[in-house]
This record gives sequence, structure tokens and C-alpha cells, in this order.
Amino acid sequence: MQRDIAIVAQAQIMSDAIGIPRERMLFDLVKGLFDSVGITRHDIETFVLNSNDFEVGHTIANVFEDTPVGAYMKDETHVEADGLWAAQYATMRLLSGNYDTALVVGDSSGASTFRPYLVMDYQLNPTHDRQLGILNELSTAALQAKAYMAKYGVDEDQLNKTAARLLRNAALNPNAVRSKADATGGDVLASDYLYEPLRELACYPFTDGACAMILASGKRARELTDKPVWIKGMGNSVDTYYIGERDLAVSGSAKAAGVRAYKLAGITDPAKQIDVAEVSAKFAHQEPIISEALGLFEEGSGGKVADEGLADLGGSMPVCPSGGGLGGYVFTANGLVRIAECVRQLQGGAGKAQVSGARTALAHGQDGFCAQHNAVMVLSTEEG
Amino acid sequence: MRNVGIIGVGYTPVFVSKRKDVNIAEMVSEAVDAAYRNTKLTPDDIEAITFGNMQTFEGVNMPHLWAVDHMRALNKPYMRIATGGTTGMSTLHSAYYHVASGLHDVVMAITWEKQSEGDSQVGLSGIVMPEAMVMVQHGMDLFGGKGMGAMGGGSTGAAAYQATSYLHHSGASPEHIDKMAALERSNAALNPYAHLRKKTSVADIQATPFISWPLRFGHTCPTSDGATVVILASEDKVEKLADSVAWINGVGCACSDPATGNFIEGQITDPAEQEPAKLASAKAYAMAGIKDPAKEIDMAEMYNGFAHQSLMWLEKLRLCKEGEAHKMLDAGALNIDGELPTNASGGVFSTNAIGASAMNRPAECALQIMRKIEGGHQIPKKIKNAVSHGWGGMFQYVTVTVLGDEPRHG
Amino acid sequence: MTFEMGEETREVQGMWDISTYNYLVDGAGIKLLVDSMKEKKIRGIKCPQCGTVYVPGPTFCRKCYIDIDDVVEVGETGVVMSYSVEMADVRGNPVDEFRVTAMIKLDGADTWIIGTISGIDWEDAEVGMRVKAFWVDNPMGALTDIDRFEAI
Amino acid sequence: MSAQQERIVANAVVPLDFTYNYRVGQYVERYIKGLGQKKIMGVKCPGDSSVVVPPRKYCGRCNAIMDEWVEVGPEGTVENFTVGHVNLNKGAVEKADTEYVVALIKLDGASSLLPGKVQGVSPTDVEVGMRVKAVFKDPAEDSLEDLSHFEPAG
Repeated sequence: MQRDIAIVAQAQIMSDAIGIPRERMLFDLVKGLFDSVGITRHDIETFVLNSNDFEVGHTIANVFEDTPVGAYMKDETHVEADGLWAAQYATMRLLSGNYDTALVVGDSSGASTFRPYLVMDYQLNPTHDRQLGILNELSTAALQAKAYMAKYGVDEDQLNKTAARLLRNAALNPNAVRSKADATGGDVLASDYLYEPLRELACYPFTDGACAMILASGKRARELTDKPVWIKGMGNSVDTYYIGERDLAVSGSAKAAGVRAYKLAGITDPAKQIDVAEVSAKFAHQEPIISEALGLFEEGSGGKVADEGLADLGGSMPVCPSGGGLGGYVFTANGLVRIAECVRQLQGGAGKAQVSGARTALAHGQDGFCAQHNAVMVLSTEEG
Repeated sequence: MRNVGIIGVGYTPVFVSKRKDVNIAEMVSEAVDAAYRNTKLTPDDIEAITFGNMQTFEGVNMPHLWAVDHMRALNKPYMRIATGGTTGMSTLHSAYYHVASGLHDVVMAITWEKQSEGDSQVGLSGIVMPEAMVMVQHGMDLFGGKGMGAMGGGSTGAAAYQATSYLHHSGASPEHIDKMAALERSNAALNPYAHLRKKTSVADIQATPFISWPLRFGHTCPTSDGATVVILASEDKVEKLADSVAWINGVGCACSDPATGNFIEGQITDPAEQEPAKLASAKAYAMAGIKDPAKEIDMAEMYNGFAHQSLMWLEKLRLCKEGEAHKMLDAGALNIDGELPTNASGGVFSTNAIGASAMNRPAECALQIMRKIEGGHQIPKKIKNAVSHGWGGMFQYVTVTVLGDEPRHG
Repeated sequence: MTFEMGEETREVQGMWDISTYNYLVDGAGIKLLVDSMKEKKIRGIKCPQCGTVYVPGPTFCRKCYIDIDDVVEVGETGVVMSYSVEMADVRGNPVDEFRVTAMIKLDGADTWIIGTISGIDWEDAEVGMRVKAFWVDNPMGALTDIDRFEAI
Repeated sequence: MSAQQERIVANAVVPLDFTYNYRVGQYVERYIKGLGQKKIMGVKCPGDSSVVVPPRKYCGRCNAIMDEWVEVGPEGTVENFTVGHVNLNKGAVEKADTEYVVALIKLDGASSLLPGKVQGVSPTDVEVGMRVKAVFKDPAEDSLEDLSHFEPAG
């Protein structure tokens, strides 16, 4: 990449009932972030906001976000997609040389304000699928899970184990809204079916929250922190919308996104070179599908990974030590939360969930039904 | 910094009030087709795509995902941008940064709206719905106008306040609004991609009733169905791929607080102040190396949902001194063959597919620079530098793009 | 233009279910305002750093980016900063009685409020004119406790 | 956060919904008309010869316009399915009275899988590879729902 760009600091909040207005949530979060770095809003040269009109329930969602994030009379723009795209856009703005500092901030209130499954209904093809009511977020995800299980011989117990690991990891994450320190596959099995094989505990919990981070170009980043986290590569790619024309057991677009990011980052063997990954999975089965597409594990190995604990905190490739989307899914801002969790890991601030010696991390974000659109960012403690 | 140029533009064949023959994806695909046809490029040449519209105007969440096949975006990097009325230009800026970042060389920006599928008044009211609700809970007299906080301004909303404030501070008269309206409608009559295409006199405008003084029906924009697509390329690729180019030499954007409507948080101030227009244009001019815009800029495309705004923006963007725009209008300087042709296309005021509206401004500048205007509104003089402007959010957000016939230096 | 639109196709419906949202809105400033209106007073919040007086008062200053909570009272008189005259309803039909609504900067405030100006011919309205609030007899703590504004 | 100032959160519910009218476009229009005649019409891509249903204008894989209309079905094979235990009512999860099957069905002659409900069989008896046939509304209502559901073939 033509300049070195780093993440300087991050802040996040998650709740199952935030209890304060969105504007106030954003002000408290961003103000706190500025204070922690010792800067003011005037030190930020470009603000990249991240939210969705249907989640906020407002036309032009960013209108009332501007002043709470400190963007009054400042350069500001807005990405209406998962937060990972917003972070990518902020990175591009810095890479251009036009700016040296950026704030990225995303928010969503799926627990208090909007209904996540309904907002997903609005994504359906309005001329066909939305008219019929057959497809929705849960039925499509269930079909994806079935496709993966059928293709690779993975069973429900193994998916339940994957969910249980995430719930255990979430117990180590102070921000998580749902967790269980001693969760087992049996706990997941005991929760109700929504659509087979999806059980309640294998699905994301409705979550309110926000995530903010400060990005800066090389010199400025080193001035602002002694622990910059460098953005080494990024990419995104998109599959067709039509789930009847995709092999749901694999993710072509996650794979392509990874290839783009790895090329920039000089990663040739992700399973070896990446120390920790934060994958955006709304449902337990999506984690192996995406992890495999990103080359973190062998294709179709989700059952084995679950049985042998390979993705556990102490495993060969820790995935979502934060608990991931099963510990809290701040809808549109979720990709930002994944990046923020990688930053915590690489700055050595992940507490009990710390992956020791983590130097290279991968963050992933998704949009659409069955993760139609995927984005990846590779982060590292090493510059250049 | 890398230089980035616009190498092609594609419009839907028409901008009209209702495209009953096609669905959203089909309509937008027509503009994608046109961009390919006009540049002789194919989807294989495009490395990444940015996409923008105002999704509550059609009630489709993330329409870029459903429409991905029609956008020819499969397996490509793809980014959705939305900033309200400015979405078009914000989407262009995103494409610009895709190239300026060094990550991509050829990028397509797709912007559109199919306003006939929804109700634009409803879409716009969605901006303040919950705040208005809380005000009603506190006794706001929504329609009777008693007490504090009722909006007023009828269906023009706060634009009428903006017009009054502008007229007061500039010394322009309401007749200048009529005159600007007639000029732009007549320009639109020459533009095959304009929606309202009828040569219009000042008397025609003055024959329309007032909605909210000083604004008449004849001062307001239509709602349109249509799409605009632009292809951008890096300096290296321009030579290989394009026979003509308009360089994006400066970009800027800025926001204030919602100057109208958000009564709850005490954010109402002068809707005609528009400080963000000054900030965003200053940034874009500086990037483009433009020191005296009034002298160096050869044409302007201003975002004008209402006819008074063209005049107001010329002043905010320092294309003339404050209070001088209406004098330029009187002197004929804003005509297509004038000193500073302004909205030769007819402006948003004549064509408003809202997600594309702020894209049509730089697209028109690019076509003027490349001398590829179809129809009769080609500006006769050579265009070296052009400025385009987008306005949106809740009266508080501005984008600016400066284009040139030569790339910026340094 | 040679382009001809194809055959008309049918419409199908979709909804945006606004009624399913539970919005959380900051109500502090407006509560402060209507509570003060019960006493025929108008109160807002002042930023101690830049001195900006907001009516209604927000919980933070957008310029200084700090929490603010200094309650101040502003005048019931003010200046018309801009105005418009409603001559048609939202559907575009002409109205019988023209109504002058104005953006008013109350004395001591930096942000503006919107109110109806009564008792003047619309052609006499102008930017810069001074106006005064007239209260209802028994204010209840609602935005309608001010009945109207009139020119001084 | 300041201690003195009372934090007041106003809960606002806005009692109205917005309605949109979507033009279905030439492809879905023709598809619906076909359903009224108990025909399921797909389109064939000139690039990779895949037959897609429901039909649309562009094949994203080949970036080609699909303009050859092909009748598919009415029989097909269940390629994937899930059993629904809940219904979503405006996004709210409600326990379903009876479990039901949502399947992806490969209609004879089609390359893509069409989502559909499979009825007339216990969910526990549905399996991948099962042959099903389309059930049309009679009389037709000239809507997408004229293709009512699928049931076991033969």
C-alpha cells in the first residue's frame, strides 16, 4: 500500500438494553476515546460514519450522528454497510494522502430500537422474495447450515460445540451481552429450534451498541500511541444475491476478499501467518464456512475443528476469542467490533482472552443473506 | 497524490416521473449499460464498484446486494455509500478514493433513485419522525401553528425560510428566483436527460401559485426515476483506456448540525448560512490549486432543490461576492453562453432522481469538459475548470468536486 | 429522444414498518423547556466554555464537545431571523388564511425557535422585526403554552 | 456524564407505516403471467447456458442479458431444506402451530434452485433428493402466489 496506516485506539460499547439515546451513546463513546488518546475532535481530519437507515429508523441516518461524534463543521461521510467497509473507506481516504487522521464510528440498536429480522426482510428482492415470505434471515441461514453439514459430513453436535466455544469466549469479554462460562454443546442442544438445525443459542443475540476507532498515517500514528496496529491488507467481494445459485457450503466472496487482502499483506499461508482471527458470524455454522474460505482451516474441517478445539483460545488458530457475533452482534457496526477486538489482541489488552504473542490478526465483516458480501482486514503489530 | 479522471458517464435513457416498465435493478442497469457503451469498456475492465441511493425512498434495504447481477458487480469489491441528497457525489468521492488510495485503477460509481416506488414527502419526513413525535408528546401543534416548534413552510419546509434569509442578506428580490427558475427550465429543455424539458419564461414561473412565500410551485424540483453511472481511472490507465477525460482535481465535504427541524436539541440556526459549503469548497479549491475561484472557474453545477439555491451557492462557493449572484443573473453571466454558465443542465431543479442528483452535477461538468454533451446545452467556451456541488442531509451537509481539463500538478 | 418506454408492468407492495421501532430520544432539553413554560418562562442550556445558549438545551455542546448543564433563562421577546407565509397546504391547495411563521431568535439565545406571528398583514412581515410571546392564561407545560407571537 | 443534569430518555413510537409500490419489471411480469397458465418460466443465459428461475435480466457470472425463455418443471428435486419451528411476524419470532418445510428445489430443466414450501408430507419424511411437483392455485389469481407450494410427486 502506498502509505502506512495504523489503528491508534478503539472503543466499544454493547448492551442488551442501552437505555440512552443513540446520540448520547455516541457522544459518550467518542468523547471517551478522544480523552483516552489525549486528542480533541479538532485533531480528526475526516470522519467516516457507519450506520443504516432501516436500523436507525431515520432517513439519512448520519444526520443526527454528526454532532455527537464531534464532526460539527468537519469533513464527514457515511458508509451504509457493515463497519468493515467503513474502516476500509477510512483507510483509503488516509492512503490517498489527503488526510492523516480519521475517526470511524458505527452504531446500531437491534435490542432496543429496531427488529433485526424485519430489517433483513427489507433486504429481500422486493419484486419476488419479499412478496412470498418464504425466505428470511433465519430460513436462509438454516439452509446454509444444512448445505455445509451435507457437503462435509458435519453434524449438529459439532455445530453446537462451535456455538458453545463462542459463548465460553464471550464470558471473557466484558462487552459481551450473552455468555456462559461453562457452556457445552448440551446447553446449545437444550435451546429451542428456530429453523432446523439453527437453535436459539447458535444465533446472534439482539444487541445495542457502538464502536469507534481512530486511524492515522504512519508518523501521526506513532505520535498518538506507542502501540499502533498497522493495516497491512484489505479486500472485499460479493456473491450473487440468489441463494439458489450459490453453493451455500462455501463462501466464494469471503475467499476472494481474503485473497485480495492477503496479497496486499504479503500473506501466503494464512493458517501459519495469522495468529488470531475475528470472524463475523451471525450463526455458529457461518464461522467454519468463512474461516475455511479465508484459509484459516482446511475446507470442510468444521467438525474436526470443533471436536479437537482447534479454534479454541489455546488452539492452533484461535477464532473469535471475544465470543464473536454470538456474544453480541451490533448489526451494521459488527465489522468494526471485530476490528476493535483484533486491536485489543494486538495491543495486548484482551485480558483473559489474550492470545499470547499475537502479532498478526484478521478481522472480517459481512452483509446480506448467508453472508453474501464479505470484507477482510489484516492487521499487524509490525509496520511496513 | 495520484491523479484520477472521469473517463465516461452513463445515464438512463430518460429521467421521468414514473418508469412503469422496469423494476429498480433493470432501470439502474440501463445506466450501467450506457457507461459501458460510451467508454467501449466491459465489466472486465472495472476493478471495483461504489453504489449509492437513499434507501428509504424505495424501502429496500441494501439494494446493491439484491441488484448485484444487474450492476455487473459479481466478485468485485463493492461499497455502498449514503449521505442523503449528497449521496451521488459522496459515492463519486468513494470511487475517487478507491483510485487515489492506489488500491484500484478503474472504478465505477453507480447512483440512482426510483422515486415513483415510494413517496418522497414520506421519505423525507422519515428524517425527523421520532423527534417530531416527542415534540407532539410535548404538545406541539403540528398543523394549527400555535406555540413553539411547529415547522411551517408548508410542503417546501424550511426551504422557504432559507429563501427569505437569503433574499434578505443578498439584496436579491423574489423576481430573481423566478428569473433563475426560468433560465434553468429553459436550459433543461435543451438537455435530453432532463426531466422537465420545456422552454419556460419568467411569466410562466410567475403564473404558478405560491406554496410558501417567497417560494412558488415553479420554484420547486420534480421527483424523478433515473440513474447515473460514472467511470473513473487512474492517470496511468486514462491514456490506455480513454479518448477523453475530465480530471477530478479537488474534492471536499463538510457537515454542520441539522440547521432545521431538530428542534429537540436546540439545533435550529440560519438555513441560509451554509458554512459547510464554504469549508468543503475551500478544501476542494486548495487541492485543485484554485486560488481565485471567481476568476478561475469556468462553469458551475449547483445542487438546487429550489430555484433560489443556485444563486445562494454561487456566493457560498466564492464564485462571486456575497450579494452579487443576482446581479450576474441580470447581466446574463449565468446563461449557457455567459461568463459563468450555471446549471446548463437545468440542475436538480429540473431533474431529481435524488440519489443521482449530486452525481449529475460532476457528471455534467465532466461531459462539458470532454465536450461530449448530447443535446443543445454544450457550453460554447472552453472549460478549463468546473465546480460541482451537492447539498443534503438536513440542510447541513455539502460536497464539492472541482474538475479540470488538465490534471492537477503536485 | 428516440427512447420509448417498454410495456407497463404491475406493482406489488412493500412496507417500512415505522411503528415497530422503539426510538430513544433525548428528552432532557424539551422537558426543561416545557417545565419552564408552565411558569411562563423559557429556559435553555448554556455552554460555559463558548457561551452558546441553546434552546431547547442539549446535553453536550456541539462546538466545544463537552457536557453542558447550566440552565439559563432567555427572553420572551426576540428578533425574526427569517419567515415564510403559508399560502398552500401540504397537498398544494390554496389556504383561505395566510399564516406567517418565523424563525425567531429569542433575546439571550443563540439558537432559534419557530413560531407563528399573529396580528400582522403578511406583507408587513420582515426580517429583523421584534416580536414578543403571548402566553395562554393557564399554561400546562406544553409547547402550546405560548399562544402566538406578535410584533412589538 | 454530568451528575447534575437529569438524563431523560423519551421513548417514541410512531404509529404509522410507509407503503411502497414496486414495479416488478418485464421478467417477473412475464413469470407471473406464466404461473397463471400453470407454467414456470425461466430464462437461459447465452453465456453459460444456465437456466435461471425466477427469471431476471442479467446473469452476473457472464454479465450477459438472459433473453431466451424456457419452461421448467413443474416437477423437480429437493436439493436442500429446513424445517421451520417458528414464524417471523414483522420480525418478531412466534412459535409455529405446526412445523413446516422450506426447501430449495431444482426444477426439471433449471440450473438454479427455487425456494418453496413443501406440503402434503410430514416434515420428518422430507429428504434431499425427494421428487416434488408444483401446485398451482386454481383458479389463478394472477399473482406470484399462483405457484402455491410443492408436494411429493407421483
